[in-house]
Amino acid sequence: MNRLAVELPGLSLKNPVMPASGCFGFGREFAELYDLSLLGSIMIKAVTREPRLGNPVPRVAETPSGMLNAIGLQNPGIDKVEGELNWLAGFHLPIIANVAGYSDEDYCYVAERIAKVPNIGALEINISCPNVKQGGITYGQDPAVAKALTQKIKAVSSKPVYMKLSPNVANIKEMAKAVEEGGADGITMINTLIGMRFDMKKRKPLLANKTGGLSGPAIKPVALKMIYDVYETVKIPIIGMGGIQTAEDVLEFFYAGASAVAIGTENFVNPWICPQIIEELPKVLDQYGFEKMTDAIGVGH
Amino acid sequence: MNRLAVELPGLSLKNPVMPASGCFGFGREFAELYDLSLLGSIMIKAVTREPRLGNPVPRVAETPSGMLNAIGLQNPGIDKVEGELNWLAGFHLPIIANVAGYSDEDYCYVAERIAKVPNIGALEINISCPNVKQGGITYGQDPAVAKALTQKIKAVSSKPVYMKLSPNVANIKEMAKAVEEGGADGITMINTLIGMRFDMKKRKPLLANKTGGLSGPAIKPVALKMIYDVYETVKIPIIGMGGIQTAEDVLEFFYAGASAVAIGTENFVNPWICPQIIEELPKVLDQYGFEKMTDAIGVGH
Amino acid sequence: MQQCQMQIVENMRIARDTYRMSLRANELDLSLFTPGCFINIKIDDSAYLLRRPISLYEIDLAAKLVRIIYKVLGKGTELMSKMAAGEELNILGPLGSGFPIQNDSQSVLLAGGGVGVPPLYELGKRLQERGVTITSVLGFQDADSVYAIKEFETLGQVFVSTIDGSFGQKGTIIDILNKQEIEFDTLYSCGPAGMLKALDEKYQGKKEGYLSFEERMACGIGACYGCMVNTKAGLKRVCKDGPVFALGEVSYE
Amino acid sequence: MQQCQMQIVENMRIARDTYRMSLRANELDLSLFTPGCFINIKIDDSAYLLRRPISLYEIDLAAKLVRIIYKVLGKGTELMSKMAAGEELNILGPLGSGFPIQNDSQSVLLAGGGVGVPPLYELGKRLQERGVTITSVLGFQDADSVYAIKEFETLGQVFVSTIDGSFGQKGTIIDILNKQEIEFDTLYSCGPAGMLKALDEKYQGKKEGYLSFEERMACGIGACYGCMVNTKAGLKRVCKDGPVFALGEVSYE
Ligand SMILES: Cc1cc2nc3c(=O)[nH]c(=O)nc-3n(C[C@H](O)[C@H](O)[C@H](O)COP(=O)(O)OP(=O)(O)OC[C@H]3O[C@@H](n4cnc5c(N)ncnc54)[C@H](O)[C@@H]3O)c2cc1C
Ligand SMILES: Cc1cc2nc3c(=O)[nH]c(=O)nc-3n(C[C@H](O)[C@H](O)[C@H](O)COP(=O)(O)OP(=O)(O)OC[C@H]3O[C@@H](n4cnc5c(N)ncnc54)[C@H](O)[C@@H]3O)c2cc1C
Ligand SMILES: Cc1cc2nc3c(=O)[nH]c(=O)nc-3n(C[C@H](O)[C@H](O)[C@H](O)COP(=O)(O)O)c2cc1C
Ligand SMILES: Cc1cc2nc3c(=O)[nH]c(=O)nc-3n(C[C@H](O)[C@H](O)[C@H](O)COP(=O)(O)O)c2cc1C
Ligand code: FES
Ligand code: FES
Repeated sequence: MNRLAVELPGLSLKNPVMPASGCFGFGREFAELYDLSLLGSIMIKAVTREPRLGNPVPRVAETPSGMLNAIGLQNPGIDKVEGELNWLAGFHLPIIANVAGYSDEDYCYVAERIAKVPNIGALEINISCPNVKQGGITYGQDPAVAKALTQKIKAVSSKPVYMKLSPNVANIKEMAKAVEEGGADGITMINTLIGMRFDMKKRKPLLANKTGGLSGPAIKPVALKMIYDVYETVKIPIIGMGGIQTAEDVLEFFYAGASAVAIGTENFVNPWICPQIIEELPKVLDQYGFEKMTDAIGVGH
Repeated sequence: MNRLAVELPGLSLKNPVMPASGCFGFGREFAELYDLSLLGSIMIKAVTREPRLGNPVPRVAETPSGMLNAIGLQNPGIDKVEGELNWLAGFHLPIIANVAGYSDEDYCYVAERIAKVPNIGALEINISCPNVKQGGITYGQDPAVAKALTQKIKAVSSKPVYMKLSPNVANIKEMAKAVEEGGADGITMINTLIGMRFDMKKRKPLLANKTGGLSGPAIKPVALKMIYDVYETVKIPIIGMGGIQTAEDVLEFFYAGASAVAIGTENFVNPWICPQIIEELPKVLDQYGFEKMTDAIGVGH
Repeated sequence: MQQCQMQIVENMRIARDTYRMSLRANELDLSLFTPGCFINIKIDDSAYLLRRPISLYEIDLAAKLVRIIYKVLGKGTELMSKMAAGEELNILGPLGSGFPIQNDSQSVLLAGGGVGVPPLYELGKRLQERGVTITSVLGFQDADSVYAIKEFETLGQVFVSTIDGSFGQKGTIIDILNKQEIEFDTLYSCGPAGMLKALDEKYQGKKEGYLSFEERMACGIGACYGCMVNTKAGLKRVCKDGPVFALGEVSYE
Repeated sequence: MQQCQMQIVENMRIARDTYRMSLRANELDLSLFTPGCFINIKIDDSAYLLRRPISLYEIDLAAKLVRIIYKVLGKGTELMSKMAAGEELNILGPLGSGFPIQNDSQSVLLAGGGVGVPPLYELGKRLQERGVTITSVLGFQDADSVYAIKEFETLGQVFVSTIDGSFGQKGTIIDILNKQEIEFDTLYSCGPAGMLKALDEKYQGKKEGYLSFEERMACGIGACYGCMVNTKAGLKRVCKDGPVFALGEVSYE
């Protein structure tokens, strides 16, 4: 028996650990450091219909136990990304494609096309990017809009659809309920909180985009709370993320209700973090008395 | 000229630094450590009509660069608090009374009574406490409800009224606009984000209340961003808070749009933090080229 | 209460996951430190925001040292355990009320469990100076966790229990106290909540006695209302009104 | 690229707010480190989440040491400046592409400004071994900020400028280059963005040359797309595709 295995819609994962979208590019830099087939899956960088240049620099800033980013969905567009996916096929992993857009049509166009790529296991629909002017987060703050988008994407996608929720809402349960009703196969959460820093000398916002998305350990308690709430509200599985740094953190996310986890910012601090956590997970299961990973899902309730 | 002085509705402050509500009790513990008259003001612990026992323990937990609390508004009730205010009168400070409640009537009863206490300079209406079942945060998430409450309190209060906003909303500007329209004289922000931790061995939430309010440096970028937004939306002044640890942080909050600041969690780490920051502020003004504190308000825009 | 940097003079493993640390206290007025009070330690990594409350195991007025014994439970104590002599820790103290010493007490029982053992030692030393007869009953998890027995033996008779029976008598210290007839007029105890409750129920109304409680703390100085304990006189703060409460004072419902 | 703990062998103040640190690199294959590449340093306090990119000032293959020179700008470098010999830092490296060394170049100009001066020194040493004629033009804020002049003098002629004129010539290095006729076929430069732009505009199309850019980074390994620079061939990552770009490559609009 593989103690770490997890079965999710579209995703037969040998372990529940994957890099989070936007924090791993398309894997090329990390493939120089370790064998990507060690991973459960990979959430690739957000893909849009057309290539996107993203925001001006500075795009990143540090905050206490966290960071801000305003990358702005820079990506080479769906055409080029299909090439990257081809390369990733060599690692025999179900890949999760992070889909972004500025209109229903954009989202559906990319979703339909990318779902057809064989090594794509599931789609993650980014309705929560705080760093683009239109689209992105507006979809992530209105339950009715999110539900309608989910339905449209489900209609065109040949692969399971996970909706990525934004924490910048008053009521995360409503959002989760809405995407479940829209037919989502799963939920990924949380995207970044919105935050800001100032350049003290220049007397202006540190990021060129002014505001950015807050990630890293600072947001971990917020992620845990929202996953806890969503787990009690919907029946579809949750892939949890937000500040994970250790194998014990992974287990804490399972307690809250996650069925798998993604690791974002910590890849920047320690590029080997994903395989290291995968290696440590069995020890942590032993330590806290779990036979297998799935036994820990939601035990904190 | 006093470089640190700030004039706000009801509050002639010799400096813009005060302890945040709930992080300083009624000042008795700190009066043993330093002369409270050094402070700009004091935001006293939340006061309700009747005495409140608060939540069961554990009530506090640590998170990366932050903490969770679920005190649950424990306080001795308005009768006893009037006695504490009498004692505080000896320090010749305008005190800010933090008023909490579970209904419009509760809020108005406490607000009307406490506004009459001579050394109260202004009221801070806590519509954002995440740790009580009813009242508290529900008032803080619905603009119409918040506006109506502001109007009612303004009608009975003989002192200026500051509304304390919750960060657990999708749109902080709407909330700020609503309380301004309701007649608020100022805004204090932010209260805590909602968060959670788990006890790994006991397999349950670490706090007896399950969830708690996240404070400390971890939330600083969120506070700065929300203050930045509110500063652009309303004309009434903002008292800013959320993770302040240094005199430079104070200036950063001014850049974002605060006209004064409150220090919460850091009092627990370093009980002398408020007078220390007050002492360092002139040096920080020199370092960044400001003649006086008020010159820095909103310069980051 | 003072805040100061203290230099680590020794940081030694003395049992499984258990360390004794000596801290140089040149800047502190140690006469203010009494047995049962505690210090609040800033972990030397600012992501670990809150201080860690640790009781004083020994106060060495002559050498201007304080000693603590701590168990590695989480990340904060783990980081402490990796510090070397010469490094510094920021501490706040003394905090809390300490054990009241009764003038008329002739014989005392010191009852300690796990990380509750350390504060009883300094207390015992002071009682010994007064000529009081001391019996210690100390409970641990297992043989590997046992520490400070030799030190307590300098104070008087010592009974030890371990949960798994691998050292001393098998069971808890309550089991020892139920079996063994021990003469004492005043009880002092510190240990897990369940143990304190059992002692309180066993001795309240019958003996004089003081129990030292633990609760998760944020400030340690009485400002946050995080560390409440329910007493018959209402809610009290463990850090400021305690950590020591008399037998019969705490209410356990 | 490797990640490892490096021991601090020396951490010395050499100018105002400026420190030279030597790090023991026993576990590293230093042959992979070339002038112009950088290491990413983990500050020993986990609240400071991101690593700090710092160029290599000197690579001492024989002694298995690398040296860096860094300026205290914010809290991270301030914490670094307080570390003592014997303490360890976690580093990731080598990162970035480094300066390409041209086989046919006979004379080079090293143009450094402020914290851009350090990476030019190791480059200069390697060029000197090849018998290349080296002229260095180094710019600083003021006399108190000047460092490493003696070291650069071992490479060849050195011109120094300070903004306030308190040392060397008054002005920027661009002022020096406008006045002074310096013979060179290849330019290597590192310094503030404005200086690099001025050099690029002055020499592109006329000389061979390489400029090392700085940008705020999160990962330093090409994964986050935080550190983009606009080039005539599209957006590139300073950390992975750079930090060194050829004259004329970067687009400044
Ligand atoms: C008055 C008092 C005296 C104490 N004396 C001693 C002593 O002499 N020796 C000793 O080994 N331990 C003692 N403890 C317990 C000690 O404070 C905790 O074991 C320690 O804080 C755990 O920190 P950590 O970083 O390893 O754990 P973490 O779980 O990482 O700590 C996270 C947070 O929870 C708090 N916390 C965790 N466990 C406890 C606990 N059991 N009690 C209170 N706070 C906790 C920490 O202070 C910190 O704020 C005492 C506790 C109190 C309240
Ligand atoms: C490729 C490269 C090589 C460098 N080489 C050197 C060198 O040899 N000597 C030297 O003194 N400095 C060098 N720097 C600049 C150095 O990285 C920053 O001064 C340092 O990171 C500031 O950290 P701090 O904690 O003091 O500042 P803080 O402002 O507290 O840092 C906060 C965050 O911002 C980043 N940051 C702040 N300023 C800069 C900056 N100017 N450039 C990039 N990131 C920044 C930090 O890395 C950190 O993530 C280099 C930068 C780059 C990109
Ligand atoms: C630099 C950066 C880029 C990101 N880009 C994306 C993205 O393209 N699509 C997306 O859905 N989330 C993106 N995210 C959010 C992460 O996937 C993740 O949800 C978030 O960072 C929280 O996890 P963490 O705290 O482990 O980083 C990005 C985060 C960072 C830090
Ligand atoms: C232990 C604790 C108790 C608090 N109690 C109150 C309260 O009674 N009323 C209130 O309006 N805010 C309360 N707060 C919120 C603080 O006033 C402040 O808004 C928040 O903690 C952010 O500031 P900080 O990060 O500096 O702590 C409390 C915060 C803490 C940590
Ligand atoms: S820990 Fe804050 S009141 Fe006791
Ligand atoms: S710093 Fe992440 S891509 Fe360059």
